Amino acid sequence: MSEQQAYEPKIVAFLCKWCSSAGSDLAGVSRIQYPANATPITVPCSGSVSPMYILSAFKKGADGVLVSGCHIGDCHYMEGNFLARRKLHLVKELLGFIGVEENRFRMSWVSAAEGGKYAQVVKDFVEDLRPLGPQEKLKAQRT
Amino acid sequence: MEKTLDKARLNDWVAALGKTGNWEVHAPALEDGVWTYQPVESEVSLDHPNTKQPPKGFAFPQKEIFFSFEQIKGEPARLTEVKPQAPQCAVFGVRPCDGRGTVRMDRVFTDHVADPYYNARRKNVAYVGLACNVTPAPTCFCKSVGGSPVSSEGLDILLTDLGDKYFAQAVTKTGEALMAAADKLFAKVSPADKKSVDKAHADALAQPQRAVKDAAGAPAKLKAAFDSPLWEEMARACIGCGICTFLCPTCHCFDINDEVTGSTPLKGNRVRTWDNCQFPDFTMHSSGHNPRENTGARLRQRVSHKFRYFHENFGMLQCTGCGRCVSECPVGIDIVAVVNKVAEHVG
Amino acid sequence: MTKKRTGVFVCHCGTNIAATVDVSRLAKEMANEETVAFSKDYVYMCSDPGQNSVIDAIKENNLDSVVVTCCSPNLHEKTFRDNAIRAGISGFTCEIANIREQCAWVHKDRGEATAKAIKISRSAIRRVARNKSLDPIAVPVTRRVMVIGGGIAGIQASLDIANAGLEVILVEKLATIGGHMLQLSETFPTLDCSQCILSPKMVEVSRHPKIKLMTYSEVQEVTGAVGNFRVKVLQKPTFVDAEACKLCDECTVVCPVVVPNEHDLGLTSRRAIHIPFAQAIPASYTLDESACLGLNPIRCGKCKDVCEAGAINYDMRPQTVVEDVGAIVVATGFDLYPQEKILEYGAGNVEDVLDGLQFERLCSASGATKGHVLRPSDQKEPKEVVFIQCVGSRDPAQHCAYCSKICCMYTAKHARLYKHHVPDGKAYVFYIDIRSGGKGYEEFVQRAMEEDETMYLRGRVSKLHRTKDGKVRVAGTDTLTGQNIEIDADMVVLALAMQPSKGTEEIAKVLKIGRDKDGFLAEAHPKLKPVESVTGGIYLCGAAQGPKDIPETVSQASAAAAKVIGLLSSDTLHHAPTVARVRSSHCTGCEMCVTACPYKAIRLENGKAVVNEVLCEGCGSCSATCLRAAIEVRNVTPLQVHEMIEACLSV
Amino acid sequence: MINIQDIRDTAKDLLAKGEVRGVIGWKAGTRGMDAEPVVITAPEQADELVWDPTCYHNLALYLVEDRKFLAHARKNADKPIGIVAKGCDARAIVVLMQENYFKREDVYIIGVSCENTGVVAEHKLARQLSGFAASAAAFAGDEFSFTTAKGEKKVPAREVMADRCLECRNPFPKEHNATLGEDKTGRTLAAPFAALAKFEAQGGGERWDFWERQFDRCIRCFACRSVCPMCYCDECVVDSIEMKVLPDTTAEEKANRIRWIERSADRSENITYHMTRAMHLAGRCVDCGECERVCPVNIPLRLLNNKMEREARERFGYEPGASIGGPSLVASFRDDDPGDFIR
Repeated sequence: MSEQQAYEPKIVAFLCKWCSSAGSDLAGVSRIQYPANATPITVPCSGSVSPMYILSAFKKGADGVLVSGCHIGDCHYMEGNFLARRKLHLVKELLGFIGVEENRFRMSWVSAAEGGKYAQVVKDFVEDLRPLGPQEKLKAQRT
Repeated sequence: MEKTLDKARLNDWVAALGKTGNWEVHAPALEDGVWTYQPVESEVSLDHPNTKQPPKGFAFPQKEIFFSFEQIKGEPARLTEVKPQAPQCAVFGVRPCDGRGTVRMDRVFTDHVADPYYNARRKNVAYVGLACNVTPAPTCFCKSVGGSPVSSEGLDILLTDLGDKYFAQAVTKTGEALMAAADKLFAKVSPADKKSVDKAHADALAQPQRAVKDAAGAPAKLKAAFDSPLWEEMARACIGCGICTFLCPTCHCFDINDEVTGSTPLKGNRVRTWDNCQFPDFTMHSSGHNPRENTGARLRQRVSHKFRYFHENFGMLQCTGCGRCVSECPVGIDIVAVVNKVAEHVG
Repeated sequence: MTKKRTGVFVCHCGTNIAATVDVSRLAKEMANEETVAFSKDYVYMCSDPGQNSVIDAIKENNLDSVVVTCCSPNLHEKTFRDNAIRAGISGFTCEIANIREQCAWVHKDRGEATAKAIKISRSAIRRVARNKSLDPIAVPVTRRVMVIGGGIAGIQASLDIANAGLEVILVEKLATIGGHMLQLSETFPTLDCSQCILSPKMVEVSRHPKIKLMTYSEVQEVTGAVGNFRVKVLQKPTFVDAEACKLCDECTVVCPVVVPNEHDLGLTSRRAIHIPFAQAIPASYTLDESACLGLNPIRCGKCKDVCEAGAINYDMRPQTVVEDVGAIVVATGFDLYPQEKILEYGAGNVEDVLDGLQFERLCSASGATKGHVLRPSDQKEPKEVVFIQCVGSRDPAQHCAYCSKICCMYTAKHARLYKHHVPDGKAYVFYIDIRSGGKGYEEFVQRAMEEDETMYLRGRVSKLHRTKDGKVRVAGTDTLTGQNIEIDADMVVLALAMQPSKGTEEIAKVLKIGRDKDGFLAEAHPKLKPVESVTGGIYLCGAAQGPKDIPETVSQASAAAAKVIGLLSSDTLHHAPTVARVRSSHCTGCEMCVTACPYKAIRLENGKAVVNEVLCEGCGSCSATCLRAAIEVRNVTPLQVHEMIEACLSV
Repeated sequence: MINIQDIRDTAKDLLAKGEVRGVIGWKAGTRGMDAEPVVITAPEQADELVWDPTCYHNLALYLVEDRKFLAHARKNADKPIGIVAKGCDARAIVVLMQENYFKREDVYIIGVSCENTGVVAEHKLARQLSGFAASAAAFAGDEFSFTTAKGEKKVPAREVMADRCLECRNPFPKEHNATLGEDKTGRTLAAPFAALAKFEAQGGGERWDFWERQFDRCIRCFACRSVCPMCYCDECVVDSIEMKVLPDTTAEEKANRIRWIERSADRSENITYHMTRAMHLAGRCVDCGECERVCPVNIPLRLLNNKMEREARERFGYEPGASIGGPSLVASFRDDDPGDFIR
């Protein structure tokens, strides 16, 4: 990579199938432009996102990890996002505790009707990650 | 070659090694209550109990990359050898038990097949030992396993603390070169020095230690006790962690794994890492059968390796009596007590 | 496991994808993936030739799995899975990589979009490399249906379903079916009598051989899933044997306890033992336990003494009945927004200020005043009546944000009914605007204004209070003329907002189905699945789903019925096989997954977790909670996600 | 301090009456001042038992070992096993029962109150003694004395007492069959989470510098995991081989374990391991501090677990080891769990 090329944060985005993935589909249908930094992985539910997934993404070199699910009360599986909220709160706290920048991990609720919000979440995340530079703390040395 | 060195000049010697000989000097330093070998930045003071970890990692690091590989679809795998980058390294403050540990490591990695990775590092390491003419730690037992607090086996130089100066005895050519690198700092040995060092050594040898009662008889007794129910009983408290072996100066078991570092295309390293006979997965077969499936069998393996198998293979006990496995065991498993108990049991 | 042979099919979607993503490069790069045996791009993969080429490629290249990189899986996942099946492989080894909505349409830079499309596609390839060839799980279904709520919605749905030959259990909380519609006097826009059109349907329900009616009953607990629900219904005791009761009414004559009559919204009274109204179904009396002196001959016992038929039995106890059904229709209706919350209009404490339903009872021939419009305070005919629309509706700051939809129409109806009862009276309507979309609706409102000379005033009423001379002074502004208006009315009728009934809130909890921000039951999709709840096998209709009038309610009820009939048209249902699987070797029986499962689909058996595959919806909460990797969802296993993460971070 | 004779008498009595098949306790060690865990099975062995500030070990671990032993031998215990349990040990037993690891009737808990004292922190002691090992110790009142190669050293008890004991709010085993010592529930010798609060007062950058150093040191001896009663899985998720092979285990499963971490003791792998452990202990760790004690390279692991414990307590009102019947922290939720971090 030449020095002219600015650093582009790499984001892994875990999107629940029913709301956030559908919301990002809507962003597409509405042709709302947003940065290409986030690669989505569609999972059944935000509640299925294991803390291991987040640690693993950072270890493999993600600069940021996004988990997005249905709004509280709207979970397709009724309670999955409640479980996610509690579990991922702990992950977030733990990451911050060992000194990983808090902006590296993000969670959002994006409904199937919120295409604009999904685009905004990604935009904001990319903007917040830019000043942090590449994530080296948790990344495995891939020599 | 025997000389003396004023204690005040120790650091000059260390500095001279760095400057003239391109030696990277390591010595024990206390960090957060733990003595570990650390690169010397400014001062060395050799007033330490034995380090938490032995110096075995200098020649046998916990991780060694053998080669890297890359597999592009439809093409043969590409392998690239990784040669160890080992700078010349002088390790100060090595205690005689750990010096004897290096002898055993050398045997393992050179006797039958010369391990290129070990030897590439080993030839660049020099051990500057320090005799134990102090009160031994409560877990020391070197004398009973054929060692001594003043042994120079496996070391390049043995230093003996004579109060205001060190008595320095070069044991190998490397040791002589290390001393020659700062020849001016050393003084000739006077008869008084000789007398003091003899006395210091005699005093050290006279210090009481715990003892393996009959180390010479241990191989036979362990053989006889192989099927004893005693093992399970003695290992009842064992939690199966890896402290005893990872901290042992002579444990050398390793595992080899391919560690994938990328998938497009598939690439990674073949890596050797320390392994540990106390871990349940050490002897795990892919069938699910584990020949050493309980802590008793694993304790027996560790003790037998030290006091029987190694003896059968190399004609010497593997244990050098440093006492780390005893002092660091979280639950008080005590190899001295174990060997003695087995001996007593077998009769 | 032998290595997969995956085919990758890159769709251009005309220029929708190809304009932004370098599709030929994508197809070429994917061919380098370890498991990919075939890769091509094509202009419209979903076209007939496109689909056929997928099928042919699978057969010719002996492929066992497919990744189609195209639009959202919501659009064509089914198409391509069907193709996979047609080509002789499992549909569950086909995955979609969404490079249109999630990539081509949202990025402009060709380089960036192509790079992202590569990662998305690679991720799908890695996933499919470990997908199992699964078959849908066949589940035998219970061909019975429970309808909850006995208003017009529930009645219509029950009749439609029962007429299709399926057994229906209709559960109603109150002692009779009929719901709010039975309280209405006439209905718009035809002004036909509400009772006259509803009663025959009620009778049909009671006589229908396929309908089991359970009144005075409440659903307590629902377990199971689509096709096989088990419902516990609590039947409250009426203390009257409906079969034996001869409807002689002697008991109400002797009953000493007088309480307000709910059916007439408190405008009349009833006894503790009562029949809700003459046409009640089932036609029987109910002894209201909360009002009765004590169900005990020593305390009172008068009704029992007087009952010649011996129909009264004080020893009746609540009964829990368990019913197995394959589908559930929820039709729990609405309540009016409580007048107590409308502080600006006296919070229900100003006499002669009525709500719409009370006014219906005043107009109704079977109501409190036998069809004469008399104001409650002095039983005199009101000569000036003010009707206020949008009370509680369209007021996000204080009350409900939504429009209650039917108030414009029923207020026009009220004004007309009033004028028909009191031809010399004056009717005023305060409105914000008139929403009269519907067949014959606009004409109906016009008639209220023109034929019945109702005075429509555009504006809100700021306050009202009772004057010393027994009038209700209504102060408002006519925003068309800009004048302040004060009317000393004899009576005021508030068109209160509709809100979900209290029962709706309760049933949503029991059924674990979602509600929208206003508390109405949430449909699975606002346009395409308007009568389905998000939970399979549970359907919605009527005002519990949102404010609506009778014609709309009836259509929705019939729509829900059609869905149920379709669902239960065969003996088995097919359930997605992507459900949780326990690795019992690793399970320690800690029960965390059991606690985490929203569907109660996991139980412990001999100290190990066991999944009920029919109940499991594959959400994966169990898998993310398990500390031991002992449970995972098929085809979205942690190993697969692990490798997808790797793919997403590949360069 | 409880009279050791009371513990011995209780154990002796239980064994003599045949109420238990053994008693897990502590006996004097063979290698200096430390006590070590022991299982006694005969009344006359009861006199071996000791009770002093070197009874660090969370003996609940041996209930786990006992169950594994029985399961392996396909035996059912005919009688409960007795265990001498400090406050923290008893909380661990509660969590194990909460997770159905064994039943209440399988255990006879001889609760011992730590009253106003606690165990010695080996790391603090090492600092006091400059890394020289103590060959003998005397624990009398508020002052402890230790003998090393450098001579005798007297130290105020508080100076060498483990932080977990100083901060302990529940030194009395609430769950028990019999108890010895005074119920001092609620006592605090230092503010709860004091060490954590002090650490957290630093900025993110300093915290990272600190942990980076710690995680670089880790040699992955897994003593922290081995000593933890909550780490009772036969196979840890971070291990890269299939330990539990049953007849129905497929070759595919064996061949395709996820490598969440590699065997190399690199920083990234070490971090992932320790973070995973902290996550898996959230709501389960009872703050016995054993992981921190046994770490041969002195990584202050308790901070990680303490952080999770405080989050659980403050955000979710959850207290590990408080009730046998309650739901697990991460398998449950409350409607009003904090969510303000979510966009």
